[in-house]
Amino acid sequence: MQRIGVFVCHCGSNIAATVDVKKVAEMALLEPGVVHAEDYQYMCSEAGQEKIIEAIREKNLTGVVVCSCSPRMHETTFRKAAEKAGLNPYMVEIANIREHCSWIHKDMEEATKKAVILTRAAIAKVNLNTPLKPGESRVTKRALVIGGGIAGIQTALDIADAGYEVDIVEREPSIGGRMSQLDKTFPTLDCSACILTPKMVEASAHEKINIYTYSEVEKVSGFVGDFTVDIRKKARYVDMDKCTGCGVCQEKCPSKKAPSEFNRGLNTRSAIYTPFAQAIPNVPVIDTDSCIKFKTGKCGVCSKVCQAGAIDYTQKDEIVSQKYGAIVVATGFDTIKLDNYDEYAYSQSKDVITSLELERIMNAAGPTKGHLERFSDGKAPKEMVFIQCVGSRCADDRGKPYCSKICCMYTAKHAMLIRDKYPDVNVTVFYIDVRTPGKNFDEFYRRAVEQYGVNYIKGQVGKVIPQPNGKLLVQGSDLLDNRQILKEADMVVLATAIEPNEGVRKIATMLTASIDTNNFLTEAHAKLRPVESPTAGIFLSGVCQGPKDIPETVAQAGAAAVKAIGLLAKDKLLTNPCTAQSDELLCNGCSTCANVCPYGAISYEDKEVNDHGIRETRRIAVVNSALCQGCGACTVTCPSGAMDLQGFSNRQILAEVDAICR
Amino acid sequence: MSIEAKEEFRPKIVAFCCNWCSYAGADLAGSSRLGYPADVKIIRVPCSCRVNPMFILRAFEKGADGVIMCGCHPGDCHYSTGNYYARRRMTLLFSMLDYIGVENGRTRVEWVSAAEGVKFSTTMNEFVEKIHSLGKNVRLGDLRCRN
Amino acid sequence: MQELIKRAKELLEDGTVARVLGWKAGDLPYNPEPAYFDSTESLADFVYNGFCGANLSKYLIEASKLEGKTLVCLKPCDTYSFNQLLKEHRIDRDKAYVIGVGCKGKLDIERIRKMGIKGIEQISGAEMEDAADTLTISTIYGERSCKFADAMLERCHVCKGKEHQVYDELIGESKETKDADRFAEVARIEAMTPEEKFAFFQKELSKCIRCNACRNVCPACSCRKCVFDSNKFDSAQKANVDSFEEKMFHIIRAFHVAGRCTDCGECSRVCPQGIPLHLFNRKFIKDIDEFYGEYQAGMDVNAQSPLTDFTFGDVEPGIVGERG
Amino acid sequence: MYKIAKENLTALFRLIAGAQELYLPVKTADQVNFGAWSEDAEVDLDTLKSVKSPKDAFFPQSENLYTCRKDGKKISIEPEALKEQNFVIFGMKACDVRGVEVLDKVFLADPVDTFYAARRDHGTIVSMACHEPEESCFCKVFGIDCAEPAADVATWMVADQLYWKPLTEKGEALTKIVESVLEAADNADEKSVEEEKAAIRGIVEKLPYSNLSLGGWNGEVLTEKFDSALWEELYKPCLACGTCTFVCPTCQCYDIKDYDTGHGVQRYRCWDSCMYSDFTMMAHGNNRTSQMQRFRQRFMHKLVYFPANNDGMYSCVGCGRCVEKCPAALNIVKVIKAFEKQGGEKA
Amino acid sequence: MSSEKKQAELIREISGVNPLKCMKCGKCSATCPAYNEMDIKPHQFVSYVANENIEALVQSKSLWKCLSCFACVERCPRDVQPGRLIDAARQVVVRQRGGNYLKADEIPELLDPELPQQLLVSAFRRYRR
Repeated sequence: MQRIGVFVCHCGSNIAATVDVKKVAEMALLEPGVVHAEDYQYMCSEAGQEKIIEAIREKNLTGVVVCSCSPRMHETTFRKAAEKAGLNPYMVEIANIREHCSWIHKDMEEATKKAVILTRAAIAKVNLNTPLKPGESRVTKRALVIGGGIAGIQTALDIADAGYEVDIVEREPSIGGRMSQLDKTFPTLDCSACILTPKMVEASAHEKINIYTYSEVEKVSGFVGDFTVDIRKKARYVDMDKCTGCGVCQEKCPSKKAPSEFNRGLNTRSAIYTPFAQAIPNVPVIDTDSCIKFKTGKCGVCSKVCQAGAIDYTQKDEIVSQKYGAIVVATGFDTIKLDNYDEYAYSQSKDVITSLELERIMNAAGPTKGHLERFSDGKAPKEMVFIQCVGSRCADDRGKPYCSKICCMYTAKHAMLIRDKYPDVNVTVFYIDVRTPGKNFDEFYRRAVEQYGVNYIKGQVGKVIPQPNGKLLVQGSDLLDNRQILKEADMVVLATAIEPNEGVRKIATMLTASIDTNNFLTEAHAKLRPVESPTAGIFLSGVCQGPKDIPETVAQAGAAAVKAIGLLAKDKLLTNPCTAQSDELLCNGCSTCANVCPYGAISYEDKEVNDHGIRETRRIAVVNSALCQGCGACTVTCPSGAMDLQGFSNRQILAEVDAICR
Repeated sequence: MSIEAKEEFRPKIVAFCCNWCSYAGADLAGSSRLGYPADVKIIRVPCSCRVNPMFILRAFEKGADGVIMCGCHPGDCHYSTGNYYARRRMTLLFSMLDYIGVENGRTRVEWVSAAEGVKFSTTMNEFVEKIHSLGKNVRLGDLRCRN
Repeated sequence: MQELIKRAKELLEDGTVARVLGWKAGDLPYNPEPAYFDSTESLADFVYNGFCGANLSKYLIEASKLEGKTLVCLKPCDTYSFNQLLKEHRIDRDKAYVIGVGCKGKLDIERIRKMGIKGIEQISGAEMEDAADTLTISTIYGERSCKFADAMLERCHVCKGKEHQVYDELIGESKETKDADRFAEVARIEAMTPEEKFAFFQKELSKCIRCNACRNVCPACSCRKCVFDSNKFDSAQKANVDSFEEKMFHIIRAFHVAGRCTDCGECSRVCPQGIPLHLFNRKFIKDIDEFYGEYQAGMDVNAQSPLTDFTFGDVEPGIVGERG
Repeated sequence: MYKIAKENLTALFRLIAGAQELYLPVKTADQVNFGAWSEDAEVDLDTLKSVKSPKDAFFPQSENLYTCRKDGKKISIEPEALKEQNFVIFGMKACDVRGVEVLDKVFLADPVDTFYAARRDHGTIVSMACHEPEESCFCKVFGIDCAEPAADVATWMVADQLYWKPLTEKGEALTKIVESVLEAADNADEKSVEEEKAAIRGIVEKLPYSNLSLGGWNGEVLTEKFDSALWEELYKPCLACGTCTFVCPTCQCYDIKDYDTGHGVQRYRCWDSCMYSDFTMMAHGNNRTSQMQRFRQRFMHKLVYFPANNDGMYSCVGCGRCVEKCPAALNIVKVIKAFEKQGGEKA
Repeated sequence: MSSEKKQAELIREISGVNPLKCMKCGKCSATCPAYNEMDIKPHQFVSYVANENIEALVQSKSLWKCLSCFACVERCPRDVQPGRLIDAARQVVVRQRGGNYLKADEIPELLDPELPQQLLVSAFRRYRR
């Protein structure tokens, strides 16, 4: 039996004006286990806390009930006071007789009666409380960043600068990501490579950063502070240590027909290649699908021309296993496939291109060396049409329901750049809305209209019809003029919706991080925890969480880094002790609980148990208390009642129910 | 039932409130002095998904006349998905209670956010009103628990 | 049946299986019991006929702990339970050799008794080989007969189909015996007034003697220790003074198996008081089908069970009142 | 002996119920069980066996022992009142009557169970001969004559007449109460009752279980039977439910439980079943840890332990309810036969 | 309820379209082959229904100029499907006039050789019994 002390707070007159506090204390004394009851002006004051401490010491209290304001207000205060007196803080329960009683009832008798019942419920609960101790888990002082685009690079740099080891895993042969494909960036028109490349170099040179390119995350186990990740380093067939990056192999490679991924398939590359000139690491990979040596066994030119002897056709994929304390997801985005938008003739005409393709065309290192030309006949266009919201803001399943956020701005940028470089080209933009919230964004867009004479027409395009003369007939409508427009264009640029990179769902599953129907990773709280996943120790950086532009991505990357640093800076993690626990003698091992756990905190072990003399090996649910957040979903879904939640146990809640219904 | 007897009926009502939204909503109702009958007693649970149907049945067994469960609005769960599970569980439980002949107004689920003190208070007023109209819970209560 | 025995002998002899789980002939014409056979000789007592209604899948929980494989005879409806147990990791697929046995409907001796047939000495027409549609029953009080369909278990009238959901091999032919709407009775009750509903269930449940046969036979009630046997919920196991306890017991039991119950009908088959317990489980199944889309437990081992799943647009609990 | 026409039975029941409580086979939701008589109760005297035995007239499934009331920190105890009202239980069969004799051995032996004793004192048993015994019956094996049931009053239903024969003082007293609706039986009646008895006995001879041999089952064979390897085989299909024990007219085990009513505690007892895993569970654990042991306990108790302690009286009466109701088609007959077969093989 | 409100309600019901889903992108008008014949353009049609300005709709030429080619239905990114609304509006008008279906032998007399094929097909689709 517990020895319980009940402390009734007057809260000045906040409680005492409508609740007869003396009566509450008096009635509490009649409850089983209660050995002490008193009332006081302000329990939360220094003097009030002192009373609690004193009573705990003098009367050897094993449990405390404070009848006061909401536990959301002062539970921590009273728990700390109890701890000072040597009592386990989790032996304290609050009866909320202010917000839930004195403040809402006018009749003294009625309010007092209710206060007595609320107190009774708290006493009934404390009778079943057990001392709880926060668990501890160690923190591996190393972070993993999945994705080597600007988001991943920035996060890695920030974490590394704080003094922690960081690994970046990048699927492609080089880091750099989408940003490395861009020509100029809005709203300042900086050259993308000029601002990105130094960051890439800095990351690769940073002593705390280790980059795995051409690698993928294979397996994740463990939990916050103590993840174990297997990384598959795909065979490059080029020795990273020996290669000098001279580029001769790429020059001499006889197989040059593979479409260049980096240039969005607008031109070709060799079978041994680096995606772009500033690639980091500047070590090529062999694409075995197009390599003649791999396909026929004959060739080996690269090996012959390599002075460093770096070519190694026998290389195998390698699995690296590494421990991490925190994981940042920065997997970025791609543009959607346009198969569902036949009306824009993307697959019918080479002159209908996506904006990302236009970036490559406009880039001096791109397939046309920066010249704006039609891919059908190489001629310079005179009439250009941009179509906005292709696949964005779409209610049916042809496209995406969200706004891709970046298109308005990059289209303004493209239009402006074209008008600047080729003043004789007419540029028309068909838009639904122009969205420019951001610093200097609207000014930028207005400049495109006012200074560069870009023709903005409100109204979506219905159809693009390739003409026999090689032109593209764009059929749109001008909603403001109320007329239908038929316009012959030389090139049409589609502001294609963006979507999270494919494969992110697989990664999310491995990390047990939640993901929404659009494949964006879900944040722990939409407003207050936007860079954390609900799964502890997993952080979100960049577009994997939602569409955003470069400055926002970099800001979020920094924020994610700070969150990760905050975690890595701790030596040990204290875990919430109000976690679920499985009774191994009752557990069926049925996996139902794991199905509803939002945190992936439940795993199964084959464990030898002694069930009243029967010894056998059983499949038993084991809760990782470092991951468990204590929601209790598992406790209800468990058919045998093996799962219970500490601090809110079945018996505790039932005792409260009983006390209230008495 | 005579008017006099009706006045004497003070229902016992148990409200399960999730810690993050509805309990806070109830606190807000309190600090905004938005009254509701004292018959409602709140039990704090971490999340609506912690509410086992057995708790609700137990409350009825022990003499409760109405049980209401409040949680974060769907989509706003502190634990991201808890209230979705709770919603399915309660839907099925309520349907079963209706099926065995328990008046369905005795149970209710309401999503109340931490900002919805007004909603909390109106909901409770409505619910108590409803229970008054239904009268004492005679179908599920255990005879032994009557005084 | 002979083919079944022959195959069982082969599998025992070649060491594929260590034992056979089937039915042993009883001492009355209608009471074969579930039994293990571990030698070819013992198979002499093996029987498979219309009275082999027992769903053997639950026995595999214990059989999975034994050395070697167990050959188990499963009727089409039993295979759903087998799958469900598999999904819940309660049995080991590698420890079972499933022979899907044909089924032409199973018989309910209680229904025969209810026809006033007593003093039964022999029943012919219950063998699986002949597709008899009449049972001839010789009794001390003379010869009687009845339609096979009239003597069938309730569950066979709403048969889920003759397809086995899982098996290693199939022996014997099956016949679909469905001739009634599975949810008709549930719908009939739903249409009652609260007073009628309450009276109906009160009458049925007042018969409950809390023998736990429904629970113990139920393949979904596979808990090592039932909540009604453990102190975790302070819920007493045995009959209480107030009839209330029975109501709660059956609701809670139905809730615990909701989304997991395959509607195998064993609970109603074994109830000594003839309480139509399936009406609880079927109510949940009907609701689940209506609210969350059709779901048959035990059909797909990988399907997410409706109570561990959700969609953002699920109906609100208020629908119960709105539906009227 | 007296008689009363079948169509006048309601008058008889009304008369008894006017003076005492009356329990008899009543059909509720398609099942026949003993229950209180009322004008609208559906009395069913044709169904041979009630699902549950009528033992709960004397030994209810649940009964309150005492109530603790809490008043602040004070606790007061109110013992449950003993049965004071006389009652009649009508329509018990010979086997069920023997069942009560078995219970008497347990509850009326020192120390006397006062709750049970009070019910026995106030109860009058009116038995009825089994018009058409069924294949699951084997009362003959235990020396019970279902054509001539014991009791305070024995009755026979022959065609549309109920014959009424008081056998004890209690029976005579009851007869006095209902005298007004009874007629005295004449010789022809006596003869038709005798014919009925002969017919019943003739049928009993034909029952499949009537020649079951109890040879080898007595109080002396404890070790031999206890250690038999057969149990290991026999228990296998058992589901560990309590059906057999709860329909049984002689199973007498109970458990004592507390119920928290919020304002106190009710201490009650309720039937327990040796098939349950927590049967005789004690603080240190359970002395029967496997289902085999629990299964063995039931039959050893009925056929060995009980006769050992009660001058050879078996605590099975051959009513056959377990034969009909076991979900796994197990029963005491199969156990007896299995041992017999094994004995035969040995010999 | 005013009659316009009722009619708007009816149009929403018949078409199963929620005009409030429209984001005013104008893709329907951009797509429409009969655009130039129309006084109320397809995208305006949607807002007319949303604003319950039904009288004007009923009077408009557009109602009978729509070919029911369903290009707008196909392309609409918001699932608003102006074509269905127009079809529904037509039905409302036709129902008001009464005789909302034709017997098979009445059809040839009503055929105008100038009538676009699509309209015929659409009519059959819509008014068959």
